[in-house]
Amino acid sequence: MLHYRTFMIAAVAAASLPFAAANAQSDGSIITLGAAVSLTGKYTTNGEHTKRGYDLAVKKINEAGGVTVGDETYKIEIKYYDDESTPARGAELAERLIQQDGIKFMLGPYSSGMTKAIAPVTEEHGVPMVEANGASRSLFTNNWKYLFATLSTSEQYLTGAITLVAKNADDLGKEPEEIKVAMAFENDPFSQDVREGVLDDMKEYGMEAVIDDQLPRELNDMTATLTKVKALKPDLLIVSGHSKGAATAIRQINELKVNFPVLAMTHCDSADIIGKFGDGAEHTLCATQWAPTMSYSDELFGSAQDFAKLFEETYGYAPPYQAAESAAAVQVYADAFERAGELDSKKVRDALAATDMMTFYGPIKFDQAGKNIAKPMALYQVLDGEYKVVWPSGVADTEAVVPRPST
Amino acid sequence: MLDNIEILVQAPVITLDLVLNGLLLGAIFALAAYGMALVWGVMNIINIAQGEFVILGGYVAVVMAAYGIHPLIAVPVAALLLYAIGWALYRTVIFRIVDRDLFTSILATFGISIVLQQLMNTIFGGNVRIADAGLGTVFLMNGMVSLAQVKLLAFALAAVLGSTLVVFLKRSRLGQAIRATAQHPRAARVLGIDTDRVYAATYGLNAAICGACGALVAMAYTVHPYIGLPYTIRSFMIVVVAGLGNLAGVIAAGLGLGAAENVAGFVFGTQYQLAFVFLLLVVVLVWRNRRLARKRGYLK
Amino acid sequence: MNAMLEVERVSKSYGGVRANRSISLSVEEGRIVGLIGPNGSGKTTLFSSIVGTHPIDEGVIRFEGREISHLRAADVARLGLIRTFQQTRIYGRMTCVENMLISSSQRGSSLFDLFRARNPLREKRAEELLEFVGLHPKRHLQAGSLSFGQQKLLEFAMALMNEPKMLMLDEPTAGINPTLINGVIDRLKRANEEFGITLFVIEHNMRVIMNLAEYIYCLAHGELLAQGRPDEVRNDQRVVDAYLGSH
Amino acid sequence: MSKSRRPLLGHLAILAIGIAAPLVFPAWQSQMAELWLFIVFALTWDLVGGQMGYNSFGNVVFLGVGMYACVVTQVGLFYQVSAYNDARGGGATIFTFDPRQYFEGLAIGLPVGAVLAALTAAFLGSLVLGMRGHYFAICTLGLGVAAGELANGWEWIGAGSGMVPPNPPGAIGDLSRFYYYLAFALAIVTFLGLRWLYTTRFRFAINAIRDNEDKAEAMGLRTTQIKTTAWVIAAFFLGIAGGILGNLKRFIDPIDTAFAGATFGVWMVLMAVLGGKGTLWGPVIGAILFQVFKEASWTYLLGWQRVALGLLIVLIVVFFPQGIMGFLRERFPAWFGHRVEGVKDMDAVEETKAR
Repeated sequence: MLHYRTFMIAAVAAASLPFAAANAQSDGSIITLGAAVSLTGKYTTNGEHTKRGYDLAVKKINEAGGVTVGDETYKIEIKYYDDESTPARGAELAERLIQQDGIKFMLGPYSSGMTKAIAPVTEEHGVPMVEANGASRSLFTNNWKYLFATLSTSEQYLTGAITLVAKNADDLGKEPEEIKVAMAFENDPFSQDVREGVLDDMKEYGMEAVIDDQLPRELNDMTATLTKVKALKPDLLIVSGHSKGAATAIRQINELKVNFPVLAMTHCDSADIIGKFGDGAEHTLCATQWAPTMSYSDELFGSAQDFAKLFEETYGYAPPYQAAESAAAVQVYADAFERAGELDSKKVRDALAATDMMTFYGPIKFDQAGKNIAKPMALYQVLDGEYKVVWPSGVADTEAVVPRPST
Repeated sequence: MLDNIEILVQAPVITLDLVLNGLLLGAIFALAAYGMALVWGVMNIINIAQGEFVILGGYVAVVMAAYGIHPLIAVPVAALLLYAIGWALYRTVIFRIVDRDLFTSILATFGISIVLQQLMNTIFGGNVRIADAGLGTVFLMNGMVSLAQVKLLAFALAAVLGSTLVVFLKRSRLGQAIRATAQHPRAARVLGIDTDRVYAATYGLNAAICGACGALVAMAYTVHPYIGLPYTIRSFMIVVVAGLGNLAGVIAAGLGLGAAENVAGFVFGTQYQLAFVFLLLVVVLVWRNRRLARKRGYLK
Repeated sequence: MNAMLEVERVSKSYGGVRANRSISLSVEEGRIVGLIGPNGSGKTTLFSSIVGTHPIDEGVIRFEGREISHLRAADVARLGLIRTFQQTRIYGRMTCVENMLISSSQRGSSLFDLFRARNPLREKRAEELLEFVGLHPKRHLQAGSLSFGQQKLLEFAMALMNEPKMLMLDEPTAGINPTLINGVIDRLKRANEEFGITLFVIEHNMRVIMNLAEYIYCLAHGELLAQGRPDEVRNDQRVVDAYLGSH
Repeated sequence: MSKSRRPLLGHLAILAIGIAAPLVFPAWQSQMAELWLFIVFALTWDLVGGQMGYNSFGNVVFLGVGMYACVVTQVGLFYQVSAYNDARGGGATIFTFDPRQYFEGLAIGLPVGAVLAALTAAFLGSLVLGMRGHYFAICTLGLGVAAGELANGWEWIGAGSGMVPPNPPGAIGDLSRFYYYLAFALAIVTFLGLRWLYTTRFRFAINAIRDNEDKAEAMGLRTTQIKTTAWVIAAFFLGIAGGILGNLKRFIDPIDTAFAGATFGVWMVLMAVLGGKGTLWGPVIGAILFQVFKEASWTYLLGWQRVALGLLIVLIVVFFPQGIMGFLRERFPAWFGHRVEGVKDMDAVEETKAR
């Protein structure tokens, strides 16, 4: 009997499949955006931040009456798929959104790898994609016309850290060119691009890389790298490996009591290093796209602080920058729709290219390649159990403590 | 690579540091591997969901820590909970594949592992979690060798658990039944042993070992719904090297693997650490096969 | 001079157990030679040593004057020395005809030959041999569904299909319905006479081996105990003791 | 209708459907292209796993080797591969391929991928195919993961940052349709190739190895050589499939796309088992059902699709291990040419023969 049942289920599934490709596109007064984000797999956490950012902006925009395109007002909706954190799946789902669900406007996925997989598809179909989480530089060297990013690209992530260390080289008792840097980057598209950027910045000051380790994706132990740090005594250790890398690094640095003057990393807030490690996270420098203390604001959300409050009320935790930049991506679309005056992919693309707006997340203006050149990257430092913006000086809350006081 | 070796040669104390830290991690692998060897040996099942059991145990510690309970208490709690889960899994799925070939068990437990990953992701979220045991660090050799107390504790607990298990299997009625079933299921059945119950207990016991192991992992390392695989794979590797029913071998292989892996990560770079483990697995198997193969040459 | 198979001082031990101790014997071309001995006397081990299933510790094995002590099983078989197994081994999920078709001689053939088109001669031969052992009506059944006796016959037919120069049979009548044993003996003799295949037979059933073999070797405790014509061996006191002692 | 013509008509119908499908359902063509590749995966896996009884979890190695070899060739013919892959970090150079270069690269790249995958199989086969049973399965599992990790560390092919296949020139038009037909053609060729292979004695040889390897050896079959050959054949087709898949996916991640043991690697096993191991049509049917299930679960069970997949694996393996074809063969042996003759008169025959 069971065999028949299996067979029947399969047959029913097969029969019903074509109907899935139903009409999703703007019927009545709804604009549907499409997004494949990571709801499962290793990027789940950040995929969720991304999705919540999108959702919050959509909710806010709809509450404020939607977007006016031409003479009509539209509500916004988002059609999601789960890319399972694998690029192979991402490309497939993009195709699906565009071809089967008739999506004409795409939002980005989480992570550079996934964006890399999806961008060629949207480009081929001439569907604009505004993405908020693909920072890899190589996304913007392909002459792509339909890709726009609200975030600063990866090579800028840790520029602040290198600059600060160079500036404070005196306190380390060295010249900038004598500074020794240890690097541990996860072996994935995003972190490897951050590494490229760091190498460029280091070259500028003539710093030397004494360790250049690549962390495996199934990371659970970085003793080998930290032992090297102990042996070679670098002045600066840089770690980048999404949330998992950040958490593992801080945990083991503290456990092994590895001492070195400066620690810089990415994904501090999405890994919640302060909540997890308390004092152990103190003085860590963290790359961030955005911070609630920044002085940006817009009409929809109000100030950055207001956004942070709203987000926390809605989801129960402070927004990591991944959520903020994602919310901004939806705002960019809303703005472009209104300026385009009609829902034509080509027209909207041109409107997107001409974007020049201020949001709670910061100014947004795309260059030829589609990356946001108006907003600088920033750097947090964990000081007294709080994230304080310490760089660039224009938006800084306070002075950085570099090197960290030896204990 | 060469400069890395140079560092090791110039400062042997670093090698010591690497090896000791590797041994501590290896003890945890050995514990999980022991469970795998038990299930493999007694039931002829390769349990790919091993790593997921470990991570589940880790989440028990994480959740308890979140409620302010010291994660050490989580070790027995996780073991008990996981025993129940293992037992339930046996009663629903595993009992149907006990007498089938290993390939079936690999595929079926792989399916289970996917389901468990996903459920953990849904229940606990995709974030990296830890359980803080609030312990310090021990320094040796002028601070050149540093060992986290929590890892030492994990090591000690792993040792205690391991030896308890051995005593349990030797002395207790259930343990004797398990050993009898492993040696000859049909004979055991004839002698009045309810092999079905023995299997259920064995599978539950394995899950319990993994659960305790996971609580230690959460204290000493990190947990994440999708990070079970490394534990499965290393358990596997250890069992293959050590052979079934050879506790001393499992411990030696576990500790050795932990240490070798750490040194390899240092020398070749961490990006090749996992590749090293797997290639080692392949090399060990090929070498074993060569050794077993007859020495007769091919006809020219 | 016309010894087809020569075994010289062959020893083999498993773990600590010495299964064969310095055994020497020879099988002459065209003959039917028996190998007897109580259980555990090392008969099957010797067979396995000869056909190359496992390495021998000492000694030399020659087939048609050529040393084969270090050849692998497949290569020994390709020289025309084929064995059957005590617990029959056939390809259970293939049909009888398929079992036969893949059993044809590999002598001098290469991998490439496996991809050649069908060979009507081979198919005809397979049918003939199935007819010969009486399995022709069952030729399209899965071999695994045959009874034990039928599987033994199939295995015998497969061995003949291989056109061996010498066939080593491990207890060809064990487990066979006593009423069918005479048929088996008859076919073995015909294989020897009509196809000119030298036979080397392990047999437990004394009646069968006395009836069949022209010369008999007897093993006990891994050593060669006695040899000679059937009546000589039957009357050898050592052989009688060995058999009685084993009970 | 005569008996010999029926299959021919059936095949023509499949051919017609295959050709017309992307024109009728253009929205589905990339999933259908993937389906054809899945059929290749399942068929080639079954050659070794089903027909020969060597359950491999490492066939994904050949997929990855084929994929990288093809794409590296496509790039390497016209540019420096290292420069191309370095540029991911943002170089000034923009790498473009005109249509002639693009197709030339592909025409050379696919065979190169196939040959390299086959060579890899020959080398690995000589190492690991001496192992029997589950040690082989375990060892191939290790090989699959190790290959992914090595690719993940190898700078020249882009390491963990992955590698982007050449961007097709805009003039080509609908790229996924092109790859659909390529995948379709590969599936047909693989199917026909294996169908021919299974008419030769080679099929008996690998079946014999599955049923009793010691016996096969004792009968003079050089089993290691035969096993390696079977693996090489599987790898050859898988290598081409890899090249197509890489270009279809447009971004090669070493672990998630190329050496994706946890997805493609397991799926190929699953599809073959679902359809019925050791049959020609089983893997095809299994692949179709699996792809339909996979796509449907992504639509209707969003966020739970992996749970569904895991449960599907357990259900198939536990309750339906003989697969669809196996089930049908049990129920309707006559369809498969297994003649069952009257058992009663068989015994009579035996008696007369014996007398």
